Amino acid sequence: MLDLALQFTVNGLVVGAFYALSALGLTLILGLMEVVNFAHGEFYMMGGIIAYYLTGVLGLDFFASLAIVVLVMGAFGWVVDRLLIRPLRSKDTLSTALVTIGLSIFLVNTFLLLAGTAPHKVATPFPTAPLLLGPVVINETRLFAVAVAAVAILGTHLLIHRTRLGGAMRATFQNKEAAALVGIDVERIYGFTFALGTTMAAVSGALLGSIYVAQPTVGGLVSLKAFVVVILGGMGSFAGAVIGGLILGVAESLWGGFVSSGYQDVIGFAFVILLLLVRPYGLFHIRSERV
Amino acid sequence: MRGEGRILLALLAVAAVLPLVIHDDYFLHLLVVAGFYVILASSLNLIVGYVGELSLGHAAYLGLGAYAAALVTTRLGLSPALSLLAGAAAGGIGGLVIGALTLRLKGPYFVIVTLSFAEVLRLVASNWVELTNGPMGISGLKPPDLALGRGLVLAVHSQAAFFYLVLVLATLALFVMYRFVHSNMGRAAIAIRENRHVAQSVGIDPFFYALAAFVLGALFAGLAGAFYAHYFTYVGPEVFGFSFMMSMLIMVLVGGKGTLIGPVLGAVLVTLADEYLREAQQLRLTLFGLLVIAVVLFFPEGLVGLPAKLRRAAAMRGEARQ
Amino acid sequence: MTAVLSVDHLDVAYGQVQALAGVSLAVEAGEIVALVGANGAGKSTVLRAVSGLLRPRAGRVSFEGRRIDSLSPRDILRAGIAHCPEERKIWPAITVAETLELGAYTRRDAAGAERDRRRVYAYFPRLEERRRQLAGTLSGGEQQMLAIGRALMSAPKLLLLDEPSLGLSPMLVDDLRRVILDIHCDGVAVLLVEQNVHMALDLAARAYVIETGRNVIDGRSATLLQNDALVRAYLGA
Amino acid sequence: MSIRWMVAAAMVSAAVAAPAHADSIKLGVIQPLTGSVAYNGTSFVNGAKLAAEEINAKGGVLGKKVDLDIEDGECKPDKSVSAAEKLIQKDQVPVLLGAFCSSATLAIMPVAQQAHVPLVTGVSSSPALTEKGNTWFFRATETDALLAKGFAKILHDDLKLTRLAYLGVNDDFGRGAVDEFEKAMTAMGVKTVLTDYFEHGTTDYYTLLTRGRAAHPDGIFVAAETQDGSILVKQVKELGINTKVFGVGSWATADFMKLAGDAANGIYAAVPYAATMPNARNKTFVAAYQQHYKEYPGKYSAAGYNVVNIVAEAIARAKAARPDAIRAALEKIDYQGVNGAFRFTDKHQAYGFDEVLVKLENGQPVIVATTTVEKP
Amino acid sequence: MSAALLELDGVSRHFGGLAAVREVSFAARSGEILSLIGPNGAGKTTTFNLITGFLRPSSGRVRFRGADITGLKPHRVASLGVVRTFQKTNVFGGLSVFDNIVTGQYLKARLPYWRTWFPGRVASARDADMRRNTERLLDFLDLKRRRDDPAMSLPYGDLRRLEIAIALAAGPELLLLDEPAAGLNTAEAKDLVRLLRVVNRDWGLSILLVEHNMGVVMEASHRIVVLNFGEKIAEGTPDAIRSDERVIAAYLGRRQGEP
Repeated sequence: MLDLALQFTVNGLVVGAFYALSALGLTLILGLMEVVNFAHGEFYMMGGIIAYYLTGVLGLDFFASLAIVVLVMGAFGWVVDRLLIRPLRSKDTLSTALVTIGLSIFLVNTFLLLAGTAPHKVATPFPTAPLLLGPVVINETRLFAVAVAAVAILGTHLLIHRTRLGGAMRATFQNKEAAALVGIDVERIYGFTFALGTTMAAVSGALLGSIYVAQPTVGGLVSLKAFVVVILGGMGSFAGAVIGGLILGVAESLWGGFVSSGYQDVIGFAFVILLLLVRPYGLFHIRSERV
Repeated sequence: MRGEGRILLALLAVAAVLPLVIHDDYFLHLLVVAGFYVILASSLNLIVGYVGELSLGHAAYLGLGAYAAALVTTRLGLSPALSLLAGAAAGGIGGLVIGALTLRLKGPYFVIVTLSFAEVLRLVASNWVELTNGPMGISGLKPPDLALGRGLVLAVHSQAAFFYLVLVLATLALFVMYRFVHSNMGRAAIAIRENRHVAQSVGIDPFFYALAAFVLGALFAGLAGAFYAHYFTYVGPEVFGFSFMMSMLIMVLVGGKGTLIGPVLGAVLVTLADEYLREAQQLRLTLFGLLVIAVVLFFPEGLVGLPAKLRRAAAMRGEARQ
Repeated sequence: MTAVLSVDHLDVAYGQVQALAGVSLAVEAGEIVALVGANGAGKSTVLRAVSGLLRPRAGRVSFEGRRIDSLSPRDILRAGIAHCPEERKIWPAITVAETLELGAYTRRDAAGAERDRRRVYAYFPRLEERRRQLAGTLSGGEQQMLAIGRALMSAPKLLLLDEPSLGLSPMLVDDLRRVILDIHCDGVAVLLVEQNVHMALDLAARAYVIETGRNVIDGRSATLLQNDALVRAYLGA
Repeated sequence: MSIRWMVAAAMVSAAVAAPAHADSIKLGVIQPLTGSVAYNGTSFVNGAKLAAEEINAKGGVLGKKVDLDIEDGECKPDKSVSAAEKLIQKDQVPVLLGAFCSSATLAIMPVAQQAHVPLVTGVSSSPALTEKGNTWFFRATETDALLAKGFAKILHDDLKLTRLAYLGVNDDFGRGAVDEFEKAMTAMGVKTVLTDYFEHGTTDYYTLLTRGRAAHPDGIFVAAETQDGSILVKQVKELGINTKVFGVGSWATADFMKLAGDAANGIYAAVPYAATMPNARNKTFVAAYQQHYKEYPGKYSAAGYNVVNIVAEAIARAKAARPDAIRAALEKIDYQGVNGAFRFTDKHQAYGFDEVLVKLENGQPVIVATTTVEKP
Repeated sequence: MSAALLELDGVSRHFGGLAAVREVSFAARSGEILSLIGPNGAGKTTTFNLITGFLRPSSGRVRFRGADITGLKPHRVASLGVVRTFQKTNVFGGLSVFDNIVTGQYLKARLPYWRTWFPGRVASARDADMRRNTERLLDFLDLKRRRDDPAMSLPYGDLRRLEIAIALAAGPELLLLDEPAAGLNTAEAKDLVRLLRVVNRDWGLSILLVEHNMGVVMEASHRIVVLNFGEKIAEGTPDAIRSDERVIAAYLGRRQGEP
């Protein structure tokens, strides 16, 4: 029983790390920019499909492909922000949510046309043999993937907290006018943040595409889980997103393990509902209450 | 009677004679589907258009209504006429509970929590096999024949009969909404959308009226769900799915939110466009996505706002010339 | 001496609302000029138009002989005008030290920025003590110091100060007065918007009084203080 | 009072539903071409297109070309009904082929019945479909019960199974397959140690499989399609679970084996069709399919191919492309398909065709056992 | 001048550690125009929010006609007859001027909810009443020309009058106006003073006014309460306030060297 609980916890932590990774981009776009981005899962999907073409069809090395995904999707994110999000910057949640719903429909179906309906697998750079750690089974692929996820999360964290650009991002989202007054080009920061969020989603899609599958229709579920993680983590908090991801992963794993798999997906939504009923602004969110 | 009411009456008159001149069952089928979406989109519009909150959980009430209708007819053997009522009631109660819990949330939180409720219900529908038959769904629903008295049965079997049924339901829904919107209650709901603070300062309770509109919207979504169940004769967990949500949202948006006519036009046009775009085969959903983007960016007021937009543009040109 | 900043017949509107109608003023190099007037008269709007946060509808703004009224805030900052906005607008979750770093965002000379940082810490020793604290945890007075320090980090030739004494206790106002004089002594011109008229007129050599978006009086501070029109502008006739 | 004239109008329009173009016979196809099962729907359509092409190359049916009228039903009941209405009313097809998901098929069955147009599915496997008493509906494929009945004994005897864990995708197909196999295996004394379902699109099965492992089964039964199934069997290997894995779904396909990689080796699949089936008819089909699509046909490609051929043969036998005539001919059909013969029972369930148990080895589905579906 | 209509009794409000309003007590009498003045950040708008329920006091009580209304929700406060306007102009932007004023009469137009769907004669009579009342207000506030324009297209001066029209439409007993003269030119400000006087004298409304335009304050008010740093520093007639040293110091700042 204890062994089992341990195995479930480890499974949950691994999956939680993946949830956190795939939600990081949304933390930026939803949490900081307050764009309810329904195309998040499609950005993830695009990362996977592009990586599949690069590794599976063109035979490129996985990490070289990852670099190309970063460049391509960064540029794509920038363009999306410039054309679709920027004109709606001063509008309400509704408009940007709708435009991303449109984008999501467009991307799924365009990729169904371009890449076909079949699931694909991104060539994995890691060995897949099982690995025993005491009573717990894990395998190298997952350890590597968790390591890459950790590096990506840490890297982005450092980018945001240790670089001049990151400082400009934080300044912009904490007070736009003051940011403009110290010479930060606010629009460029918005564009960059959106591009970074897009890239993060795509990178996680490429990485997880090597573990699961890459397919034009995977986005919807990814978006939903990412929304859950970002809300649990408290909108815009990086550490929160990681904790939110891990909580979700472990809770799902324990519930699925000891109760029933059928309702496993309910957990996240139930958490979100309960959390927001008790704390309407999320777990790690601090907000002043001035009118 | 205001302009909006007159246009709706005219549309009703046109719709009422359609089956007399059109004998194409396929086209009638599309009109029935459009009628279903008229009810659904109008009900969503009460929340999105009049209260001004983006509820992405509206499929929850559609689903509750559909399952309620399916269950009371197949399990309890109630008459289909009663199942329409049961569907509306289920939707309304769902709206009351979910609205009471979510309406104090703002912005992205409200959006995602309402969506979460619909997802939870979808998962319950597909896992509570004993009640809902799980993913296999409930099939073989009977047409909603209306017993008018001893031996007097209004049979609803043909497309035309279904069309008249949906026309009656849609008329009822729009009448109730029309009265609501053009009453003190509706004005209060609109006031909240336009300026919450001023609304409060003239004595309007924002929570109460947001909830009232929410429940009314959910009730008609439930009614639409019950109609759906009887028309398509099959109800499965997909009635809680996001694709219905997207369809009705797009209709509200394309037609013009915050007006009664907008969602009606939107529902009819989008239903027909979706169907006639079949010719474009797989490209159609790609085009659909682009259409949504274009509407948000270039026609935020939808089709209904188009004449005003054109007038403004003409006025601008006129000014420029002077 | 010639004016470094000159504002000529500035018109600004917020949508339909005309906020400024033909406001003119000038600041000479190294000079402190006060801009006073009742609330809602448009003082902050003048500063926002100068620093590029608002686009004027008509009129012109020149700095060191160059027209700047269509430049971005970033370019105006680079030209040498820093704006310390009303209500401080600090970044609550960024540390004091980092806020100052960001103040030097457009600068490329690390040595100069370092020098300016030391200068800011010299003006405000409290900030150095609290350099690792998040700005949101500072007291109101410290936040005001931080906001001024941030503006100084771009090594401006002209500092636009908007209501720096707002919400400060009398003791802090005295400190603030001294710092503004120090900044002035270091050769920075200051355009000061203040509701504390005495402080403003004590500091400034010259002052402009505006009322409902229009210039009403201007002149040397010493004479203005004797002017009944000034009291009227504040307390009504 | 019934709205009699309306019913009459409906009947008139149904009666005049005759082929619109004299030079071709239209077959209405409803499959999911978008959405998450589009992959399988596309396979079906590929098989169907190949069949139509071959028929037309041989001069068509009744001297007319066969023309597939393909609509996207998205696997959704409402969209499938719209597609059916369009095909029947607007295009006036005399017969419908579809749909994929049982829920969509359930929704269009009454439409076909009311319009008096035969509906032939080559995919939907829910046993309930043929129990509805719908005389216009035909199923030209196995049901889960038939598959279970055919292979339970072989599995039990050959694999020496005693304790089984059943994992199924949470939809009509997965639940139906798990139910039927569990029933059949239990009847032979096999103990059920775990039954559980997962949502379509699940990516991580570690928790489910950990539970499976903890129940100490000597065999794991899986009901899932390509995407879910390939990830699942891969994770079985990753977790170091060495029990035998077998299941149902489109597993005997190149795609499945490619996605699952090494993990596919040694897995058993009970399928109504595998490209390695040895009969001559199949060899020609596989060759033609490979030439067209550069891949091996799978279960759904074969289903599409079969159904078009069955319907074409019915039309040829009926000597008319009229719905009622086609229905009558279908009831008496005896079609030799790529996987054996197809005949229909009184309830319009197909029988007489072969089913195979394959073992996946090095990217090939090796046939372990073959059984013919008896008349139930 | 009669009894106290609105009483604040030791009302405080803290934000974090900061006291925005500290132990403020004053009373507005029935039938008077009372002004609340003070430099920026003195806590005037916060006081408004505390009275009207948009903020809950940290301590202290607010009473209206003797009844405790501390912490009531804004719409409940409004339904008792305390109606406010906002500092930054607030109207129902998307509605026409006419509909803005109709909406303002929400409280008067209330009927049992079932009447929404079965309006009958009662509702149409009520509707006709409201329309008449609306036309009257349009006339009174010189907005007739703008009757059917959307509120957001109005010029500033009209907008500020519309805001007051909405508040008047709500039928208040006590009207709270937050900087109604901000952004008005001299002539418009004079009109405003006239308007306030008419409303006060002829309609019998009591008014609590927050205003920076001292011309308006001095001319319109019967009495004035002065806040500084969240505390009340003076209370009295306009003449008394004008010559109060503490008030002058608060407004103009202390001279150097003064205590």
